[in-house]
Amino acid sequence: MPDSEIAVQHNLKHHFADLEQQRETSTFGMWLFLVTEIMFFGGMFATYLIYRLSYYNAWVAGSQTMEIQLGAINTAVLICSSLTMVLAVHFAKLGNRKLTTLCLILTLVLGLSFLGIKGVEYHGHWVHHEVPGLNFHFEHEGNYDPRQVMIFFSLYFAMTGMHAVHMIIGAGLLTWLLIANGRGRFTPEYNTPVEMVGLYWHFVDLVWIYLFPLLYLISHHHNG
Amino acid sequence: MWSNLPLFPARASTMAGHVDALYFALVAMAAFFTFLVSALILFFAIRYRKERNPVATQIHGSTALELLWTGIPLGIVMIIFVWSSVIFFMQTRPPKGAMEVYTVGKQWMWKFQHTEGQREINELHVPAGRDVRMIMTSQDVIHSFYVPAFRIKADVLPGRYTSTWFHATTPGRYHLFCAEYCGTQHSGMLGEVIVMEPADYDRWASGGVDGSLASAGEKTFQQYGCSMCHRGDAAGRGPNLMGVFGRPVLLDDGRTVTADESYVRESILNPGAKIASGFKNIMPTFEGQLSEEEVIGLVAYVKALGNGTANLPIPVSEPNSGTYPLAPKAEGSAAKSDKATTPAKTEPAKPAAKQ
Amino acid sequence: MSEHAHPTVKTFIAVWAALLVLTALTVFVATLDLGPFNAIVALTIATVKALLVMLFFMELRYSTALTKVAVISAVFFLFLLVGLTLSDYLTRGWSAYFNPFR
Amino acid sequence: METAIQTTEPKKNYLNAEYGVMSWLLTTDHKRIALLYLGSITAFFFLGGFFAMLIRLELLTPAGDLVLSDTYNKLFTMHGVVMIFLFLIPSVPAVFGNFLVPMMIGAKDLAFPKLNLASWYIFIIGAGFILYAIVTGGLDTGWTFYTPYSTTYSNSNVVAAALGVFITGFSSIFTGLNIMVTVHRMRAPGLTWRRLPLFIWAHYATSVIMVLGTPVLAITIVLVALERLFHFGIFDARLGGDPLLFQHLFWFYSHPAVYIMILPTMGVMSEVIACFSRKRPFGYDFIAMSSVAIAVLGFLVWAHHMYVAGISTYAAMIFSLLTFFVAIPSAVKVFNWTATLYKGSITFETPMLYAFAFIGLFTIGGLTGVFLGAVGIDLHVTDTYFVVAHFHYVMVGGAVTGFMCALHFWWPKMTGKMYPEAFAKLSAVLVFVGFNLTFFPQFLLGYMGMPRRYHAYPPEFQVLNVLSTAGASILAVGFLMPMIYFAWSLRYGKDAGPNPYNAAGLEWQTSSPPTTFNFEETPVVTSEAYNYDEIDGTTQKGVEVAG
Repeated sequence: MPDSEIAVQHNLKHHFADLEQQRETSTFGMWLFLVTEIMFFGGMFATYLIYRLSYYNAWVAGSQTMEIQLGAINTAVLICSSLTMVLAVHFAKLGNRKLTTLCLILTLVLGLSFLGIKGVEYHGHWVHHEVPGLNFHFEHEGNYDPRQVMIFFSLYFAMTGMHAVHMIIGAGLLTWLLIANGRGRFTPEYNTPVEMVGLYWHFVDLVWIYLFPLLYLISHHHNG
Repeated sequence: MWSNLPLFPARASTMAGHVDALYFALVAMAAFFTFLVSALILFFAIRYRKERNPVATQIHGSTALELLWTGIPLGIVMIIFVWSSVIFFMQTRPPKGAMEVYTVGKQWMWKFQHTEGQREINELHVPAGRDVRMIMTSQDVIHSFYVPAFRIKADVLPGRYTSTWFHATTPGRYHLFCAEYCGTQHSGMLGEVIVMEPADYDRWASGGVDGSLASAGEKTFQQYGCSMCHRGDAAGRGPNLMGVFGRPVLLDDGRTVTADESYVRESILNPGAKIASGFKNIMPTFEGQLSEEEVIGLVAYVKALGNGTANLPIPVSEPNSGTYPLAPKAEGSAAKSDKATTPAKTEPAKPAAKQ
Repeated sequence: MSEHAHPTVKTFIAVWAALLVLTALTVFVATLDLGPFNAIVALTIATVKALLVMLFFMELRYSTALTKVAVISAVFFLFLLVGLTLSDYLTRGWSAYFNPFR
Repeated sequence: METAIQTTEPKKNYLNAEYGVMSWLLTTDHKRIALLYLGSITAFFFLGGFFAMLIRLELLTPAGDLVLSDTYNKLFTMHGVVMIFLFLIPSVPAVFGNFLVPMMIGAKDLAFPKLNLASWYIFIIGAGFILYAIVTGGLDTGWTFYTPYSTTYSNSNVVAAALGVFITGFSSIFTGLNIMVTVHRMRAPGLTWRRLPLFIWAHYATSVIMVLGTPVLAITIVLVALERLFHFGIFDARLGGDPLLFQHLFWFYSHPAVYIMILPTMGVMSEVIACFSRKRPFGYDFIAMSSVAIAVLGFLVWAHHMYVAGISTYAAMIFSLLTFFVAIPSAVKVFNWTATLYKGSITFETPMLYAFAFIGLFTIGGLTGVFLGAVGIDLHVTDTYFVVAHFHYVMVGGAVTGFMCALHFWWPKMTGKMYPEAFAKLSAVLVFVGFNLTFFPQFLLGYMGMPRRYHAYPPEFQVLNVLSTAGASILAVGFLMPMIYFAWSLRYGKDAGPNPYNAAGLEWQTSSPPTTFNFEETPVVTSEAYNYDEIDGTTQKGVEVAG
C-alpha cells in the first residue's frame, strides 16, 4: 500500500506523538461526547418518567394509540443498521474499501428507511389530530385529563423528534464517510472517522432501544 | 414603626423570633470565621513578608489539621441543619384549627377571601394572636407571598394550592411583597398586612357582608348545577360530599388520597384525574368556566360540608367517619335551603377594605 | 486497539441475532398483561439490548477503564437527576399523612 | 531556567507567527483562541456592566423614575444572561484554561484544536442570538427563564434568547470535553496526576460539570422554546404541566454552573498564592480532592433554589442536608490557602492582592451560602437582596476577582509585557473597596426584606441602596482602569521575560509570549509541582512535614 505512508503523514496531527495516541484520544473524546448526549436525552427521559408516575392513566391512553408493529419494525431496522455499521468499521480496519462502501450504503439506506417509517407514523398522528400545538384533539374517555395525554404526545414528539434529528445528522455523517471512503481516505492505519461515526450511530440506536419500550410498550396495558 | 429600626425588619409573628435567633447565631458564626481567616491572612502577610522572612519553609501539609478543619465545619453545619430544619418544620406545618384566608395572586395584585365572606385586594386584615393559614393559588404566573415582618414566604403557583401560616403578635401595618418575579409590575405587586386586635378584627370581619365564603360557594354550587349529581343521598351520579373533606378517599385505581383543598380543586377543574371508587368519569371539566375565586368558594363550601357547618340541599346521610365512600345510606331529610340573595360576582364588591 | 483481541464478524452476527430475538421477545411480552411487571420486563430487556450494543458493537468491552468509567458516571448522574427529582415528587403528598405538629 | 535573555530581534512567537485577520479567525492554536475568547468576553463583561450601572442608577431613588418598569426588567435580565452565559461561564476556562492547560501539562495544543476553534465560533453564534434578542425588544424573563412566565406571559424575545443560551451551551460542552481529554491523554512524560498543578485539577473538575450538566440545560431550554412556540404543555400548569419540573431541570445545571464559574478561579488562587509565598500549597492532595468533591457534590444540591417554590418538605430537607456537605470542601480550600501563607516568604504583587481579596470575599460569599442552605433562614431571605448580595460575593468577589488575578498573573506570559504595577495595585484596591461598598449593604437590605428584581421599592430601603450605587461607581472605575493600562502595556510595558515572577510550572519555562507549539521540545517532568525550594535554591533548608 503506497498510500499508507502518506496517509500516516497526512493524518497525524502535529500535537500527537503517534497515530495510536491520536486514535485513543479521539475515541475517548467521542465517548465523552456520547456522555453529554446521554445527559441530553436524559433530561427528557427524566421528564417522561416523572410525568408517567403522575399521569399514569393518560400515559396508558396515549401509549395505546401507538402502532406497535411500526415501532417494532423500526427497532429491527435500526438494529440491522447497527450491524451493517459495525461491519463497515470492521472492513475499514481491514482495509477492504469495497465492502466498507457496501456496508455504509446499507447503513444509510436502513437509516433512511427508519426515518421514512417514522414519517409514516408522524403522518398517522397528524391525521388523528395528535400533534400538540398544531392540531391536538383527543377524544376523552377514561379516567384522565386529555391535557395530560397532550403532554404524553408532546414528550413523544420531543423525544422521537430529537432522535430523528440525530438520525438525520448521522445520515449526513454517513454520506461524508462514503465520499471520503470513495476517495480512499481510510486505510488499516487510519480509519478513526469511520469508527467515530460508528460510535455515534450505535448511540442513536441505543436511544431508540429505550424509546421503543417506554413509548410503545410499557403503558400498553390498562392495569399497571 | 419602620423608621425606628431602619436596619432590621419589624418582628410581628411568633416565627420571627425563631428565625432571628438562628440568623444571629449564623451571623456570629460567619463573623467569627471571616475574622479568623482575615486575621490569619493579615498576620501571615506581615509576619512572613519577604523582608522579614526571606526564605520560605516548605510544608507539605498536615493530615491532622485537614481532619480538624473538615470535622469542625462539618459539626457546625450539622448543628445548623438540625436547628434550621426544626424552624422549617414549624414554618411549613400549620397548626390545627387555624383560621383560613384564601389568596389568589394575579398579575399584579393580591386578592384575599376570608371565610367570613370579606374580600379584599392588596390589603389583608388579620387578627393578632390567632393562627392564620393562607391557602394560595395563582391565576397566571408564579408569584410569592412574602411578609418580611412575619419571616415567611411561599411561592404561589398556578394550577395548585400552596399554603403557609403565621401567628401575628403585634398589631400594625406590614409590607406584603411579591417575591417571585412576575412581569412588568412585579415591584408594584405590593400589599399591606393589617394586624388588628382580635376584637377589632371580629368587628371588621362581620361588618357589611351578606354571607360567608361557604355560602357564596353554595350559590356557585347551585348555579352550575353541581347539586344535580352531588346529592345528599345515594341517588346522585356523583359522590355525596357530606363529611368528605379532610378524610381519606378511596380511588378507583386502588390508591387513597386525602380530600384536602388541592384534591377538591383538582376534582372540580380536572375531574378525570382522580375518580372516587365506585363512580364513573362523567363529570365535565370546569376548567376555564370558573374563576379561581369561584373555585375557592366551592372549596370552602365542600369544606363546610365536611365539618357539618353546611348541608347539601337534598336529603343527607349521616356524616361518614371511615374511608369514603361508605355504603350509601339515605335517611333523614333537610329542607332545601333557598336563600334569595343574588349570586356573588367574581370581583369583590365589598368596600370592606379601604384602598 | 487495532492489535488487541477484536470481535469477529461471527460475534457481530450473533449479537445482531440476539438483539432481534430480544426485540421480538419484548413485543411479545407487551401483549401479556403482567401488571407492573410489564414495565420491569420491558426495561430489563432494553437494558440487556443496550449492554449488548455497547459492549460489542461499540467495543466498550475492549475499551480502556477510563472509557468505562465515563459511561458509568453518565448513567450515575442521570440516576441522580431522576432520583433526587423524584424525592420531591414522591413525597409531596406525605404532609397530609405525617404531620408531627397536627 | 531563569536565564531571561533578551534578544533585540523579535523572536518568533504565537503572536507574530502569522499576521492578518484570517490568521486569527482560522487559527487552531489554543493560545490564539484563548485571546479570541478574551476579547469577546471582555466586550460582554462591559456590556453586562453597563446594564448593571443602569440598574444601580435606577435604584438610587425609591420611585421607578429613571426607566420604565419593563425596561428595568429587561435590564436585570440582560445583565444576568450576558454576565452568566457570555462572561462568567467562559471566563476562566475558555480563556486561561484554553491558554494554560496545554502549556501546564507540556502539550503542544489541546487534544482537538479544530473543535476548540469551533467552540469559539459556536460561542459567537450563540452570543449573536442573545444580542439579537437584546436589540429586538430585549428579554424580560430573568436569566432563570421561569415558566410559565417565559413560555406564555412574557412579550419579549424568549425564543431567540433561549436558542442563544442553547448554542453557547455547546461551546461550553466542547471546551470542557477538550480540557478533559487533554488532561487525560496529552500529559508530558513524567507528569503524573499528583504532579499536576492545582489549576489543572480545578479545570478538570470544572470540565466534568460542563460535560455532565450543560446538556441538561440544553434540552430544558429547547423544551422551553418548543413550549413557547407550540404550547406543548410540559411546563405550563394551565395545560396540565408542572412549572416546578422546569425549575428542577434548570437548576440541575444552573447550580453546578456556579461551580463552573468559581472552581477555575480556585485553581488560579492555588497557583498565585503558592508563587507569591514561594511555597508548595499546604495540603496539595486535599485541595485537589476538594475540587473533585465540589464537582460531584455540586450536582446533589440544586433544589436549595426551590425551598419556597412548592417542593415537598422532605425533599427540601434532603437538599438542605446535601447543601451543607458541599460547603465543606470550599472551607477546606480556604483553610489550606491561608495555611500556605504560614512561614512563606510573601511579596505583594498585584495578583497576590487579588488573591487576598478573593479569599476574604469568597469566605463571606461561602458563609452566607450556609445561611441560604439553612432552610429556616432561606424562607425569609430567598428572592431578596440577601441572595443577590450572596451570589455577587461569590460571582464578582470570587469569580471576577479570580479572573482579574489570573489576567494580571499571566498577562506577561500572554503578551510578553508587564503591566504598570502601581496602577494595577490601585485598581485592585478600588475593586475591593467598591465591591464591598456595593454589595455588603445588600445583605442588610435582604434581611430587611427588600425583594430582588424590584424596579421601585419602599423608601426605608433607600439609604442602603444609595450606598450600594456609590460603591458600584467605584467598582466601575476599578474595572475600567485595567482596560486602559493593559492596552497601554501592550506598547509601552516592560518586556516581561519568560518568568517575571520566578514561578514554578511548565508554562513559565518557555518564552513569553510562547512559540506556536509552546515548547521547543517536549518537556520531561521529574519533580512535583511547586518546587519553589529548587527554584529559589533553598533546598538545603529541607522539607518540614508537620503532623
